[in-house]
Amino acid sequence: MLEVSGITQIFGGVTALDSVSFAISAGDITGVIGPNGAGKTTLFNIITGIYRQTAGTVHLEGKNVTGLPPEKLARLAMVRTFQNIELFGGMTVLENVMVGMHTKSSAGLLACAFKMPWSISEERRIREGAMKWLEFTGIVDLADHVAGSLPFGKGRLLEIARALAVEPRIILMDEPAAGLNSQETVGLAQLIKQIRDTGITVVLVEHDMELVMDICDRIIVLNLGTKLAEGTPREIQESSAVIAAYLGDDD
Amino acid sequence: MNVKFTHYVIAAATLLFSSNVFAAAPIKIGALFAVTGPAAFLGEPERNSAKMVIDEINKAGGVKGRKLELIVYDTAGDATKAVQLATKLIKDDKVVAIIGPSTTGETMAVIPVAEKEQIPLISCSAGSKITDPIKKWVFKTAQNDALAVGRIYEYLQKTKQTSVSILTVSDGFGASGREQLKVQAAKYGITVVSDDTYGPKDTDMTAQLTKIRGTHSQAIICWGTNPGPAVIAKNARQLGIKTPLFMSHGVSSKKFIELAGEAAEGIKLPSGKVVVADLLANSDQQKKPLMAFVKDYQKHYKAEGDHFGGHAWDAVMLIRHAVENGADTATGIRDQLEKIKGFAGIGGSFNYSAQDHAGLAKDAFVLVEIKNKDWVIVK
Amino acid sequence: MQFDQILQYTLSGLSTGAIYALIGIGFSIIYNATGIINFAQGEFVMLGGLLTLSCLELLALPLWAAVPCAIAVSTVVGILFERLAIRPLKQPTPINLVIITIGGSILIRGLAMLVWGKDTHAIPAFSGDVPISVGGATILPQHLWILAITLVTICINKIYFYHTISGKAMRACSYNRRAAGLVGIDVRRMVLFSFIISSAMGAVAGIIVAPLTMTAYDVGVMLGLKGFCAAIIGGMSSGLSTVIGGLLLGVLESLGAGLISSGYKDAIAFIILLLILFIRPQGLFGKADSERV
Amino acid sequence: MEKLIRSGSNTMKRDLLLFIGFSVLIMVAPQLFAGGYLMNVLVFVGINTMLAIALNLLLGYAGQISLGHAGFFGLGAYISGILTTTFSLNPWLAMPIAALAVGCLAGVIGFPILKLKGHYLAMASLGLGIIMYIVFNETVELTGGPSGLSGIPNMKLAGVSFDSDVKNYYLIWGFTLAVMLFSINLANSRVGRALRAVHDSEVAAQVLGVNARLLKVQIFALSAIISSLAGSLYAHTMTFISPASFGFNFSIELLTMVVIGGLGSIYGSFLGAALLTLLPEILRGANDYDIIIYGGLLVLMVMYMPGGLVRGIPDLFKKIFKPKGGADHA
Repeated sequence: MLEVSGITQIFGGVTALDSVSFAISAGDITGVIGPNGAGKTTLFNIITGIYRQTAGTVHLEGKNVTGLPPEKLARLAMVRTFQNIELFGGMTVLENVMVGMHTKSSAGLLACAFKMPWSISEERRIREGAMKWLEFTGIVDLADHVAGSLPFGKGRLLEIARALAVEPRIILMDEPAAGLNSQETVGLAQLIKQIRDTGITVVLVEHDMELVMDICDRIIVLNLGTKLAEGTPREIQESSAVIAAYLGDDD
Repeated sequence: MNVKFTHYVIAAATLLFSSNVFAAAPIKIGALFAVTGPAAFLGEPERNSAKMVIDEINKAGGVKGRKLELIVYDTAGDATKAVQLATKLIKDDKVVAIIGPSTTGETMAVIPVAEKEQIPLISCSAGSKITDPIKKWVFKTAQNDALAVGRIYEYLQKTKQTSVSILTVSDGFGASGREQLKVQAAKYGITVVSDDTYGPKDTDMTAQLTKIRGTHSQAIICWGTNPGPAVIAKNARQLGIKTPLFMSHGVSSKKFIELAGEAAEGIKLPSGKVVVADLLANSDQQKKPLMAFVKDYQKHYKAEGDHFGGHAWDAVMLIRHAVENGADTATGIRDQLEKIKGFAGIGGSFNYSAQDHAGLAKDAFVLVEIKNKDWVIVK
Repeated sequence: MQFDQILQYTLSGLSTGAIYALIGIGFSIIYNATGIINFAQGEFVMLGGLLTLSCLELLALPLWAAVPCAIAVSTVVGILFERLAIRPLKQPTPINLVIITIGGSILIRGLAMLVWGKDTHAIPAFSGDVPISVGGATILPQHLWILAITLVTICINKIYFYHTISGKAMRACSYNRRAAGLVGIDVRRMVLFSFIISSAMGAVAGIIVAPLTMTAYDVGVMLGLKGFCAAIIGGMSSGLSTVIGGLLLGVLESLGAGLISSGYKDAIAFIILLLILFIRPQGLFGKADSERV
Repeated sequence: MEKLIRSGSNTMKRDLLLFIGFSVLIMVAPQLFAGGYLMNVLVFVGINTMLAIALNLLLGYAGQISLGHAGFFGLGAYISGILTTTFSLNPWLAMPIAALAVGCLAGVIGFPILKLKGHYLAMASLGLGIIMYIVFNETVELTGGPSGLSGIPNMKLAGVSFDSDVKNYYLIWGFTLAVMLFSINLANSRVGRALRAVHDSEVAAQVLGVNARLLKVQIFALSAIISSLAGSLYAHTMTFISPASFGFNFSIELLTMVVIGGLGSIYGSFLGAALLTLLPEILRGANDYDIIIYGGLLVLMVMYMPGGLVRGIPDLFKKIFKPKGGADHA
């Protein structure tokens, strides 16, 4: 599904990632873990086309997508969420998800402005589709609220609904449980599994070990910009290298 | 803050109301002057002079028993505003004639309105194209740029100087002067060896002057209004330029001498006669009105009257003339204006006709030189 | 093309540029401390010049007393502006701040018009106006004053920002306002300080330039605009790069006017600036850091 | 869920009703103040509304600032003016040519310029505006330079020449209403949402598949085209244009209209344009004090109505329109 090889990123002389390679198979939930500063978010930013890496390639479903901008990747059915949820704060919850339908609709600037018949019917389709995803994540009752005023936990759900509206085949989540209380985290675990069950590959960066061990099929461990280990949750839990890396770190 | 604001609004409303109080069927004259904005140096003396002369006329019992009422609007030098306000004068205030606007650009914008609504417009700006070609309803009191340029070129021809560098400001005044300087040069056997401009708000013109210094021309002519020419005079002095420097009538006021200080010495420029009123021969028929204008202006505004104010003074006096001859409608005033002959005003001696709505001849200008912080006439 | 001409263009450009730099630094200081682009910055330049004039003529003060007086009054205006317009703002979005500084600048200009009238005024040079010859080019003593005072002002700035507690606190605000607040820096005080410093600097610029350019109630607009450009070329720094930005702008204008076309000189300067921005969207001296999420 | 989908189409209907109501008001307005000078001012309210909407699409929706929009306005006016005078083209032909040329120019410049962010964008757009202003000033043979271009013909339609305030009122408001409807539709559509998304979080919008860069350039070009149309209409209404009307100050005035009216609101742009166009008329009697009142009012507006007029209308009616109603009788 997703294959990265030899990813290296150097920021002004500091090597943030050093030749990281791995492959993620379709239908899995894969966790990327590691102590702070291990380069997890940087890795995500490179895969999703936000940073341009110093070296290395990314293949998506066998296609070389190295260096493609995020909007192209979205059309290739890859989407992500952010550590500090990036909502469109001035828009309603429903409108946020409707933006997610962008790649699934086509009316251009002029068609929209002149209200061509096809753009009107498309608008209706977008609205219905967006409602479906709000239902999926259980926040349909908030549809008319302004996104900027949502509590953090609901915002997280909205961000996921919005990402799902892109109809991705792979979704990357950057610390989805950060800032959630334990009850919300349980709900999130449930939701992630549901997403996987609809056939979407999930990759997540996460600090909450309980969550990772609970839902992940495979785990990749990064430390100081290199890949330390890779395997099933059980294998990782037993890996002495991983334990050393975590214990050697204050975090 | 809020209290202050309401205060102003009330003041504004009162002013608007009060202009309609005198109901003794006065003759309404509109005026558009650039009292604020970049052309305020024109608009302010114009407004002051017009108000002053109207007051005097009314104090003396008006014209043929009727008072004159002046309605002045500030255009801020903006052509759009000038057009709007001209419409306001005609439609809302129902004036029979309009004085102004102050700049050529504004005048050109207002002309279509005056022509269409058939209201005489007496412009106070200098552009030749205002009355050339002739427009039925449009007159002007300011001397044409062409006449000022002619004065300088005549002098250069007489003193056998044949190459000039020109440095003009990039606004309407400068552009009009620049055009005339280039057009007329050949007629006087003069070549323009360099042609530069500066921005109205520029603060340093040494670059242009350095370039001009390199051309070794025999004279430098600068066309602009304060403060630019004062900066140029200072810059030229700094660069040690010895080439004779000529300015336009745009700076023929004491203000220029004050701004340029030492650097003003020796600069020559064409000027309306107002600055040298006391030096004129007693036989000059302009001397009497000029002296009166200067004295009055000094009395009312504690400042030196200049020929910009004179344009407005002339315009009011011309309208008075027309009214005295029996006109009190727009058409009447227009027809009477066209008949005015030999009217000695501030700008010169006016002779309007169906073919000439500018009315002035070359003698409207004298060439003056700045010596010991004062003007002397160059013979 | 002769050497002395080029030298003259460059010298003229440098002295004009020094003024742009001083004004530009004023912009940067406020921007860094508050995130505000203060469009009223140019008005302090105007105030500096006109207040000096009043001190000289109305109060008949000698120059050495008139200058600090003018700076002090301008600074008071700066404080009032911050207190009355900036601080009480309920929704200080960047765009609202832009509009309020524009409003403030119109207001200050209008008041100045009432006080000093619409005329342009001349101010005597600090130490005469006998030209000084430098390798075939000439400058005025006032130009030396401008360069020297600019230099001194920048040094004082440097000392303030790097060697005093409040200066360091202000720098902390410019890096991260929230974090600065968390470690106990009174951010609002720093905002006020930034207005004090930049209004004083604006006034200084206005005072030293007035003998050359004259002054009037509306000189602030154009000078403010140019100072703004200088600050942006310099990447909104309150140090050397803005100075270089200002000097660069001044020299480009001067060379453009002398060598290419005087009418298009501002256009030439702006086209070069645009090209610089197109090639380096982060500013001439900004660090090319990767886009952040 | 059904209810919500329907509520979507209800909002659409409400928008449409509001627009129809507004249009009717605009169309009957001349009957109320027939003939007088106010008609003339209202013509300019129309032109300024168009310009404010153009800038609002860019600033209020896409979040991209421009301090050079007066340049596009001027370019439209000059291209129209030159084509109809020097080349005696029909104004109806000159107008789309101007719009197309300005649109292309904006499209080309848009790519590098919209790569810039924040104050760099402000600076670059300001520079662009100033360059255009200088070009109007300096290409004397073409534009007439600082003394302006005169003799521009009025628009004609089916034998009717638009040469009076009332006729121009209908011409200009016809266009302005069309631009308003166009913009309202756009704002509530897929593209409008994408624009607002770019405004709130560019990176999140990109991740969802929005080509932010292209979209910004598109809206920049559209904004320039609308400004150009307003410029052409201005030229044919005034029949005279000069560079002074298209300088930096006017760019700032437009910005003020948009912010005072309310960012991201089409009717807000109308309110802002109306207020700033009418304000000088209200302050006319205050002579030299008007600049102070104007500046003070801007400061007070931002302080006490930070969301713009459109979000503080009830207050506004009490504060602004009452005194004006009084002054009208003078």
